[in-house]
Amino acid sequence: MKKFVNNIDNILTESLSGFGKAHTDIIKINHAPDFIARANKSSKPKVSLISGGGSGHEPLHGGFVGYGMLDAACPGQVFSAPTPDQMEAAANEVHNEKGILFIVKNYSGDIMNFEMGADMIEHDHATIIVNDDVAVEDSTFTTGRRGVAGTMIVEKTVGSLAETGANLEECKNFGDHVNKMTGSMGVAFTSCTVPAAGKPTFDIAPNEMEFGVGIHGEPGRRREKIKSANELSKEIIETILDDIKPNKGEKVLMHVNGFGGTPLMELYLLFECGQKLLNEKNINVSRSIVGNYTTSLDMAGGSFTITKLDENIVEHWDSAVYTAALRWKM
Amino acid sequence: MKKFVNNIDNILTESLSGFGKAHTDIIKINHAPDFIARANKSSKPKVSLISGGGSGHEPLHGGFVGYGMLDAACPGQVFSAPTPDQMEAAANEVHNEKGILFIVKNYSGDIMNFEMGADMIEHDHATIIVNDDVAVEDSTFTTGRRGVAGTMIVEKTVGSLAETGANLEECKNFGDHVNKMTGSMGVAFTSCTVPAAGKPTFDIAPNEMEFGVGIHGEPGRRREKIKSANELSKEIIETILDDIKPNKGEKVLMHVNGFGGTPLMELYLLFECGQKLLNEKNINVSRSIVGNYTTSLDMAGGSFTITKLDENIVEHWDSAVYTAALRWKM
Amino acid sequence: MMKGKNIFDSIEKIQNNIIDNKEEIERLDQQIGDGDHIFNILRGLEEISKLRESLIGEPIDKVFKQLGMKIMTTVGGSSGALFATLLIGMAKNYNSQSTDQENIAKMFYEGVEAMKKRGKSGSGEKTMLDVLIPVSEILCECKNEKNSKIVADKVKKVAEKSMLSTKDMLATKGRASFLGERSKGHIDPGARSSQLAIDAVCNQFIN
Amino acid sequence: MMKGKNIFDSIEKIQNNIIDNKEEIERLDQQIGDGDHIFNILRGLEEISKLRESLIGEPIDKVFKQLGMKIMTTVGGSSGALFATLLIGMAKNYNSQSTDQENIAKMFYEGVEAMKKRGKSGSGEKTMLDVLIPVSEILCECKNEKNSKIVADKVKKVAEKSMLSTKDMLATKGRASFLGERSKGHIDPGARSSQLAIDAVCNQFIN
Ligand SMILES: Nc1ncnc2c1ncn2[C@@H]1O[C@H](COP(=O)(O)OP(=O)(O)O)[C@@H](O)[C@H]1O
Ligand SMILES: Nc1ncnc2c1ncn2[C@@H]1O[C@H](COP(=O)(O)OP(=O)(O)O)[C@@H](O)[C@H]1O
Ligand SMILES: [Mg+2]
Ligand SMILES: [Mg+2]
Ligand SMILES: [Mg+2]
Ligand SMILES: [Mg+2]
Repeated sequence: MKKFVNNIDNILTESLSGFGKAHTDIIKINHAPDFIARANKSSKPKVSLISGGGSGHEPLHGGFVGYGMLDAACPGQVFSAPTPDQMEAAANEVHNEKGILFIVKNYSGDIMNFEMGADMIEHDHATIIVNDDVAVEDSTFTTGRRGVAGTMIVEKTVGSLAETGANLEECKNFGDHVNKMTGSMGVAFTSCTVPAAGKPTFDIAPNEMEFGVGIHGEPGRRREKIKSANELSKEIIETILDDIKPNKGEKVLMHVNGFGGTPLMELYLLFECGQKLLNEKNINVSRSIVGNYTTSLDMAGGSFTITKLDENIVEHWDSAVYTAALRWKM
Repeated sequence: MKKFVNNIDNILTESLSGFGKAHTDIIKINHAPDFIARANKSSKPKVSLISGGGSGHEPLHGGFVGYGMLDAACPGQVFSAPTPDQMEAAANEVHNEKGILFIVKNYSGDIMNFEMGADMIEHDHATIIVNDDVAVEDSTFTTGRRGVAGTMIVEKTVGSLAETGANLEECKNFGDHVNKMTGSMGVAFTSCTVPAAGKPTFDIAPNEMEFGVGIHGEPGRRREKIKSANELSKEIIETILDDIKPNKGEKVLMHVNGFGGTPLMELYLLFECGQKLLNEKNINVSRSIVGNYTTSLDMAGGSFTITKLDENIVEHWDSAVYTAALRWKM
Repeated sequence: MMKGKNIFDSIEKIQNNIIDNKEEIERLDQQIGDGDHIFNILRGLEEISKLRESLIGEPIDKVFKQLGMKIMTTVGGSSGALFATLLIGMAKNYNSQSTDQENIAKMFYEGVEAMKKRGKSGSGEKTMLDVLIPVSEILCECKNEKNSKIVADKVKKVAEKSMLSTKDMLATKGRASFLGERSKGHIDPGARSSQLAIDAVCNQFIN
Repeated sequence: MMKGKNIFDSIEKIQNNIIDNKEEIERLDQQIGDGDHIFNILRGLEEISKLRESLIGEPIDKVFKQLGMKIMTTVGGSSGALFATLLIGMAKNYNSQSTDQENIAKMFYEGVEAMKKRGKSGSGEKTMLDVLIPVSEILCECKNEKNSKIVADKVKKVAEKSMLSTKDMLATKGRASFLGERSKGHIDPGARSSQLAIDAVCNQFIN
């Protein structure tokens, strides 16, 4: 394993420090317990959005702290949910009269630790559980679907609504709505390497891909032979559409997300494949975003996320945002 | 080799198409000859900036076309300089009364093809040659230093100056100045894989790194055993400082650039190392940018770029920019 | 009577047993999870070992509570939340009037109940609970058995058997649940680490 | 007299010889360059082969010019610029009044001169010019030799010898120059592909 590292036990702390120093205009870092908060609290009362999860998915979530998105993010160890005291400390730091809204990806560890954190705070609070990964069949007997690249879209749009002064319930409901409008699915060509492990999480043959992979390199729907970009886009997009069922002519946001190890050139090629498919199906890609936003360390591969757009979602997607990883109109 | 690809001969065309469709607000694509131009020409006459080079370094250069940066970019085949007809066609499309300024990385192929392109156009023109890579010793007997990650900084600042209506000579001189204030050097842990080749460009042992690597995976200063992030940062930063010789207390911009295959977490860790070193040396990191901007496909590794800042450079760095890969204040 | 020293001695044994089986646990979570389980467990054990000096003389419930808090604030992931819940749940149910045997049975039972609530899960879902629930049951059954060697032997066997039983289960909770049918054929990493911990404690009484 | 057909037949031979040595050329540019040289060359050859039908009956200077333009607009990289410059330079110096022998010597000489200007380089810099300059010189020397087999044989030998000589040179131009001392010990990829092209053309006369 080759990495920029001094001491494997300190990578998170050093990386967080660097992140803080590189973006003093946007964020500040609290160490022990670790969290990233906006450099400046909003002068107007607002619902405070806190997300978090295991590290290794950067820029998610720390890269999304700032005006128009999150108020704080709690980074856990690589691929391990953060601990409740992080959420408690972050909440106490950023609360701003209108309550705390936690945004949590649907994984047991995240859910449990965020619940324990929520139990520890006194402010009003609510939680949005993001579960956009259509690769995993949902059923009442299971943990349900994972939260993946759609999380960024929930954080952006709810973050925008919160800036308008909307209350906790409105923000929570809007987040649940955006989550419901959103479906994602990905494919991996290689495994990632967790720094502490020092070797790839899984073995995969040179001609195989993991279809429906999770963002921790955990196995997906099935292992299969590599397919052309057109073929795999078709399978992924059709699975997503089966789930979110857009109408003919409906407007959508299409997000092509890279897992970290795949060049931008390929991600745009994937966008081209997806765009063509949706065009054929008479679905209108009216917003788009392509890049490495929800990564799995150095894993090669990527995912599609599609969100059905109504006027509210478009408005809150287009609105100004000023974070380390997403920035526009300011 | 595992990639999102339909037909290896079409990757550039398909990727360019996708890029165009994902950013209709910013750019438009011309095929055969290939170039990327701003979606809307500036209504005020201005010097038109055109850059380009081999593909595989995305988002450089296409991701930097838009308000406040380039007017057009000419993408060649992977790692091969673009052809003169691309530059000719781009120049004829984007010229806007005040002449054409080419921004070219210092590689024989780029220089020659841009020269041939320049010979073909009738508009006034000038060329900035970027050669920020301090890994390569400069001497009058050689081709000189390579142009690497500092190119983005030249494109941003000169792009900003051009928006003010500055003339061709002013823009050219300012670009040369920024280039002179800038030094870069990088290290690679793995080779990249050129899609047409289908296998890594070079072999490298699990405990080795290529010190002073170029952005095409071409060999650097020397092959050596892997060092800690602190140690290698020290060597790189001292080599850069030896070259650009900042004064005590001088303000600099520090850019940590990822080559594509290295997670953001590590790039911020590298920033932390560099920041500490400059701090110790009493050099003031007053601007910073961390991310994958000048990549080498999927190569793991990264580079430092340091630019000495004067008032002009800061002003043109901070000013509004609206491109696919760099966007702020609009 | 149970003392702080017993608890920290047990922690040391647990730590050794986990380290001895590090590769296996690592591999299990790589196969059906995300590969971090062993690091979570080791981090937690290392952190709580450090409390030996400061807690060794404290009352049992306080010891368990502090161990739980430490796990809660340093481990993260599913296992951090769950083991913290177990230990804090145990702390709450210590009764200085009861025998060790009674205390252990009651504390463990209530701790596991708290875990079930926290994890919204129960038996047969291919998790650590598939080890911890049967262990809690056998401890209750043996509440009046004076011979700790006999109890330890029974517990050890139950833990091992139930750990192995997770191999052919279909995961419905935790990260392995995303795998569906593909989760079958692999032992659950949390079940394995829990069983190794129980095993280490039991061996103290058996040998 | 030289005909369009001769040129396109030569191109076919060149293409075959390059394809036969594909792996070697690829490896050379991976060792001291960026690995694209073989793809640049093959793309250019494929593109110009396609012009056979449309150009085969055209005047020689027009053929060379069109070949040069095609290379210029499809190849890219250093080799695209340089080979385009060679061919366009050759086209400009064709004289329908001269003998083939004279024409080839003059055209090649002027083409190589144009390349030197374009590349700001000359002999001994570890580039394709280390093959092309000596070849241009021997062609000039042999301007009056009527036996094309003898000429071809001489040219072939000069090309091979000078190609090999690039192995121990220190690169001062092109991408290999960034390597400094490390460029030594590898043949220059452009020198090798140029030599293979010349070899293929010469063999037409020898066999
Ligand atoms: N909801 C749950 N209920 C009970 N146990 C669970 C639950 N979710 C996960 N587990 C247990 O946690 C173990 C994984 O722990 P760990 O790898 O540390 O955390 P994570 O799953 O968050 O990566 C699983 O093997 C399983 O035994
Ligand atoms: N300035 C130059 N003068 C002469 N030949 C050059 C020059 N620069 C490069 N070359 C030749 O070009 C070859 C490389 O071509 P190619 O790989 O296609 O382009 P690039 O170097 O741009 O990747 C080198 O092996 C060398 O022979
Ligand atoms: Mg985990
Ligand atoms: Mg090249
Ligand atoms: Mg795990
Ligand atoms: Mg090359």
